[in-house]
Amino acid sequence: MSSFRFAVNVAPKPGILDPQGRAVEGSLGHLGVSGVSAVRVGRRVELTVEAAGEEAARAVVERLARELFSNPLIEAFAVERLDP
Amino acid sequence: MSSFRFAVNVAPKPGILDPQGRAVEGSLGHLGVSGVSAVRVGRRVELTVEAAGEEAARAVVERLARELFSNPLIEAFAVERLDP
Amino acid sequence: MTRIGVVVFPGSNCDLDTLRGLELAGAEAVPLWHEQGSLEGSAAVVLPGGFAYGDYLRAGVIARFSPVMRAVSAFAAEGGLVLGICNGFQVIAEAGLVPGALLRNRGLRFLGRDVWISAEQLDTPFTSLVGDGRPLRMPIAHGEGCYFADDATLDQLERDGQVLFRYVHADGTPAGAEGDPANPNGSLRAIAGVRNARGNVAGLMPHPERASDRLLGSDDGLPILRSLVDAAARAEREPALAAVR
Amino acid sequence: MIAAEPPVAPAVPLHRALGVTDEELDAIRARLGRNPNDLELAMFSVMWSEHCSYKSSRPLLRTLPTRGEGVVAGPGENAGVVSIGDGLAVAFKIESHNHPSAVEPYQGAATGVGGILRDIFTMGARPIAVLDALRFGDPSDARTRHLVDGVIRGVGGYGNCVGVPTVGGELVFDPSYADNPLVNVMAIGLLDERHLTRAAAPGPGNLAVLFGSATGRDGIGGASVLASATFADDDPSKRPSVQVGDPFAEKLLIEASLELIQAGLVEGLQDLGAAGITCATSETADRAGTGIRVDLDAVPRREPGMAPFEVMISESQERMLAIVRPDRLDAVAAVCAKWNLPCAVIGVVTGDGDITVIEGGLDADGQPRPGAREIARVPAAALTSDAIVHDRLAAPPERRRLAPAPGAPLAASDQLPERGMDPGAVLQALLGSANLASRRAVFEQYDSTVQAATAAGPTSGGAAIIRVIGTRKALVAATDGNAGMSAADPWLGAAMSVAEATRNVSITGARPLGVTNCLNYGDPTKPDAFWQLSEAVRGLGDACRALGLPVTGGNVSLFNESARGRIAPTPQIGVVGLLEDVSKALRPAFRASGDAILLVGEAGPGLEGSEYARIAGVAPEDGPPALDLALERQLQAFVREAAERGLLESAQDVSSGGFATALAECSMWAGLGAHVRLHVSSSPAVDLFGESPSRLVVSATPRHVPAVELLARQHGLPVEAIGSVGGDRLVVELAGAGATGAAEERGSRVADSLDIPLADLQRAWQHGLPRALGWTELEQEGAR
Ligand SMILES: Nc1ncnc2c1ncn2[C@@H]1O[C@H](COP(=O)(O)OP(=O)(O)O)[C@@H](O)[C@H]1O
Ligand SMILES: [Mg+2]
Repeated sequence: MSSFRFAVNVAPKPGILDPQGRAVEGSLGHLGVSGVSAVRVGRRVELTVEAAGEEAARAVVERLARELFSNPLIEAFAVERLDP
Repeated sequence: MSSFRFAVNVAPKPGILDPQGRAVEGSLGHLGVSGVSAVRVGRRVELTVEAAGEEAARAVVERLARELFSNPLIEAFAVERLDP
Repeated sequence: MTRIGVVVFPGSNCDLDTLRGLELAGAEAVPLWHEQGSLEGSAAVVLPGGFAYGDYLRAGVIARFSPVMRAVSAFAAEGGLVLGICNGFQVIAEAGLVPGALLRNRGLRFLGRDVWISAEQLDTPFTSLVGDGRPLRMPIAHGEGCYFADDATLDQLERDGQVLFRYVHADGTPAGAEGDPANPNGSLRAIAGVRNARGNVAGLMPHPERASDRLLGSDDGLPILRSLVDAAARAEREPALAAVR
Repeated sequence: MIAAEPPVAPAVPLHRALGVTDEELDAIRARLGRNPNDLELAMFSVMWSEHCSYKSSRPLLRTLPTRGEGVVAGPGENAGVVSIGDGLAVAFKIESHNHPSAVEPYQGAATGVGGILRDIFTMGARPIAVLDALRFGDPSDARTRHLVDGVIRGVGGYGNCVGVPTVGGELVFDPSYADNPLVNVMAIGLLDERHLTRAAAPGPGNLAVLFGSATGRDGIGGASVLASATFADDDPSKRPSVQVGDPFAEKLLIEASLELIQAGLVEGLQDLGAAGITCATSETADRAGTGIRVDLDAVPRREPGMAPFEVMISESQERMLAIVRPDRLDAVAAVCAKWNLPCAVIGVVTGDGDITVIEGGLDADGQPRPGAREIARVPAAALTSDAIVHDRLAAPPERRRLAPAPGAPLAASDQLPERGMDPGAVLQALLGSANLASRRAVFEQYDSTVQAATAAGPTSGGAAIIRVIGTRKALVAATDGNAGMSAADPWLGAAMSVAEATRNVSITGARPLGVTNCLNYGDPTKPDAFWQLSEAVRGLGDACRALGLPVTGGNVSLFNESARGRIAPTPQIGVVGLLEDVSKALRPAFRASGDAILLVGEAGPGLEGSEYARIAGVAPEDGPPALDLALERQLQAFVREAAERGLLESAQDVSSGGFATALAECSMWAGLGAHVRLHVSSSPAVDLFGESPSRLVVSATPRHVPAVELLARQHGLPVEAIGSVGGDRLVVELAGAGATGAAEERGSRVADSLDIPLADLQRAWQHGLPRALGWTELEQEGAR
């Protein structure tokens, strides 16, 4: 068995309202920042998986991403392999 | 001016309470998943910046990451350049 | 009458309650809109509860950049009295006006219930009229109220009398750490409120303004607001003494 | 017919795909005098959904009493409004968000709260309270737990953020709701009568101004698909895009709307809910007898490439439509800018009675620009007041008793008290059961005290009491829905729900002002489901007439069915009352040791539909208890008068779980035991746990007992002083002929009694809900 570290990035699906992203954009004026757009705020979960190989580990992460970390009706996720 | 897209990953600093990460670990049993550890739940902000060049754009992102997206007392961040 | 300003951010939702509570405590309470740079001659400023900017991203963080916060920070730097309640506490913590940070409740759920707190220091502008340190009952209503600071900071806060309020049991015995329902959000060392080193800026998670009327179950919060009004009145009369202890 | 169709079905005609029947298409053609184009058809399909047009229920709802003292706005407005004196009025309404919550519990519940709040502040009222009535399947089921968790977080996530206290509600579990949970939300607002605002678009030449969030593809087709299809079909491609709520935007919308109204800047105001711009424009125009020319290009969008029909029927949340005089447009825009809300002129009021949709823009005079195209023209009335009405067939089920008894028996029926089981153990089991246990684990996730006016919230049980700031008055609110009795007899269930909700208000001492209701029923095209609905409306009307109360508004949610069956018919009743002096409010908790306990009213036979029946099962020949509406009226008049005269220390009604549960609640909330002697008329089960209505458990200081008894008799009510408050046990001695059998069967030679330490009951009651839901972290907390 070896250890693999992954990140799951979860973001609101395109077309789905992202109130947080909108609030951030609305506040940038107060920070004196301009030229920033298309802000989307999501979640990022990092985790370590013990498995026989990377494929097996990735399968576990994909399942968790789908069932636990994201809401498939309104969010999309991407799995990223991290250096240990 | 060109457009650059970035992501800012924000995670609780090591040693900081991460009740969400702990809750995830706690719920793995119900899902019949084992071998998962060191779960950290953080935030991910994606944004597009208009700037003269990548360096200038990155400077804006770094500032936002430091002042807005993360709280240095409890969180660490990393900036990631995304394909447009 | 002593004028006390209550900051109104988009998303503040305890501003009217706080204005009313301060009036009951004897102040002339005025709203301060977040876009304004002036505190309109307020002798003290209160940041009320709510969800400023929806509390999106992190509670209090976006509000911190509102124009009025520049004025509040400058006022605090001159020794002006500032009190943050609930979301207001989160805002001043994000702004670095008081030490520490407020994390999500350990139970990961929003909690609205009555709690007991006791004032640790009885000679501050925020507690001078709360009496003998007996436990005070008032509501909390928050999702991110778990007080956090590193151990060194916590030790220093305790040493210097900066821990203002602590969660306790109804009989006054201190609440435990995580897992004790008397410490509803799992705050480190059961801290419910702190002040800055100079002693003129304080924040607490419970809502004294919601405990200002017997008919609502408790008026234990009123003395906290009265202490502030009293200290503000004194600061007005003797500006040189502004807010120091 | 279906068998005759070719194996590969031809493309379904557009109208049917949109949920419009052939008959309805003909009716559309008749109203237009031509075929509708696709956009027009889409507009009809959403407006002629049950949800918007009440096409099945309208003939029934017309029979309800709507007039009453102080009513300033009744059904047909966004919310009912009743005057409370001092120039103030209260607005209130209950609405369902069942189907969206089944799809996505968090957002479904959150947008449900958002929607009902908009109904309130659209009238010019500041929202001051929310109550949520929730129904789910078996709490041990994983899917149910997911729904419960999401719905409760959604209600709290929205209500807490907008700063409106959630002060009460209901939470009921029954297997019939497994696939089809019910999320009914009631909201209450307070207004200065001068600010009462109508959702109308008067004055041709006035501008239609849309403010709030930009329009996206949220809930496209939601009104028709979500509100008129069953959930048997789990095809993800048919799932409409989920509406996401933004409570922060709603908070800004509340403040901006109230500021606009208080400054007198709007001629009419309407929120956007189901059917979006189509609904808001056609309803406001129809109410004023005008039309609106919509400038489609002017609608602010969140996404590029939206089709006209998407813009016209999008259900994007947190939007409002204001009707504004042209000379006030700048002032309106300034208020919106202050609250950081985008606003845009999206049309102009016309005198032609039509909703027209223009692509290509309007000029400064509201006329189509050169080259602009009219892409839809529909009479506003055809979409709303002149929508189709269906005469549905109602037929009772063949054998009434076949109505499913809710819940499976959990204990063998030989454990009934009359068969020898200790009644204390039955009470403990009831108090620890999912439906009767303390709701603390739920309501603590809500902010019930924001606005600093909650004189009594969920912690103290019973109706919520909210101070009217600046006066001695308080508003009292309760919501109840009795599905158990409805399953046995839908007339009775509805009438009992009205009786219970009004009684819960009256026992605080408050005078009920009016009734709002949400009728959650099955597919109205099925005669037995439509019969349940029509019986319920009859029961609702009968009860309101008997109690002298107007129905001021409500909502109908039909098609609550899934492949596994239909929900138990659920009439959710909301009542608001007025208490002239908040310091006289009565609460259910006992007050002091030594006080006398009195039982007002008498137990009648019938255990069907009770919580006791749910855990113990009942004999098949048993029926539900009877309701005497005249007696109920007397009972409520009695308790209000007793409260006004200061004769009582506490008052609680007998409802779910029966007399023993009511008594136990009075004790548990107070932390004070009780010792009473109960005369058993038929059987211990009926007297202890039966749910026959119109009974109260009250307490009074001993010197007031004669006056209380006299007053009750003057109202024609049976009354008996049965014991006193005190000690740390709950003791009910069973006396009379009906009591003996139980003791004998148990082999006991002493008088039979229910006798149990209060602490045991409290433990069962505190742990019950978190345990049932598997909320282990909260279960520990219950130990407090
Ligand atoms: N879903 C809920 N949300 C908020 N409060 C609730 C909810 N369910 C129950 N409550 C509150 O818990 C208390 C007890 O509920 P219940 O036993 O149904 O009251 P009652 O029988 O007096 O109507 C009441 O104050 C009620 O408003
Ligand atoms: Mg009830």
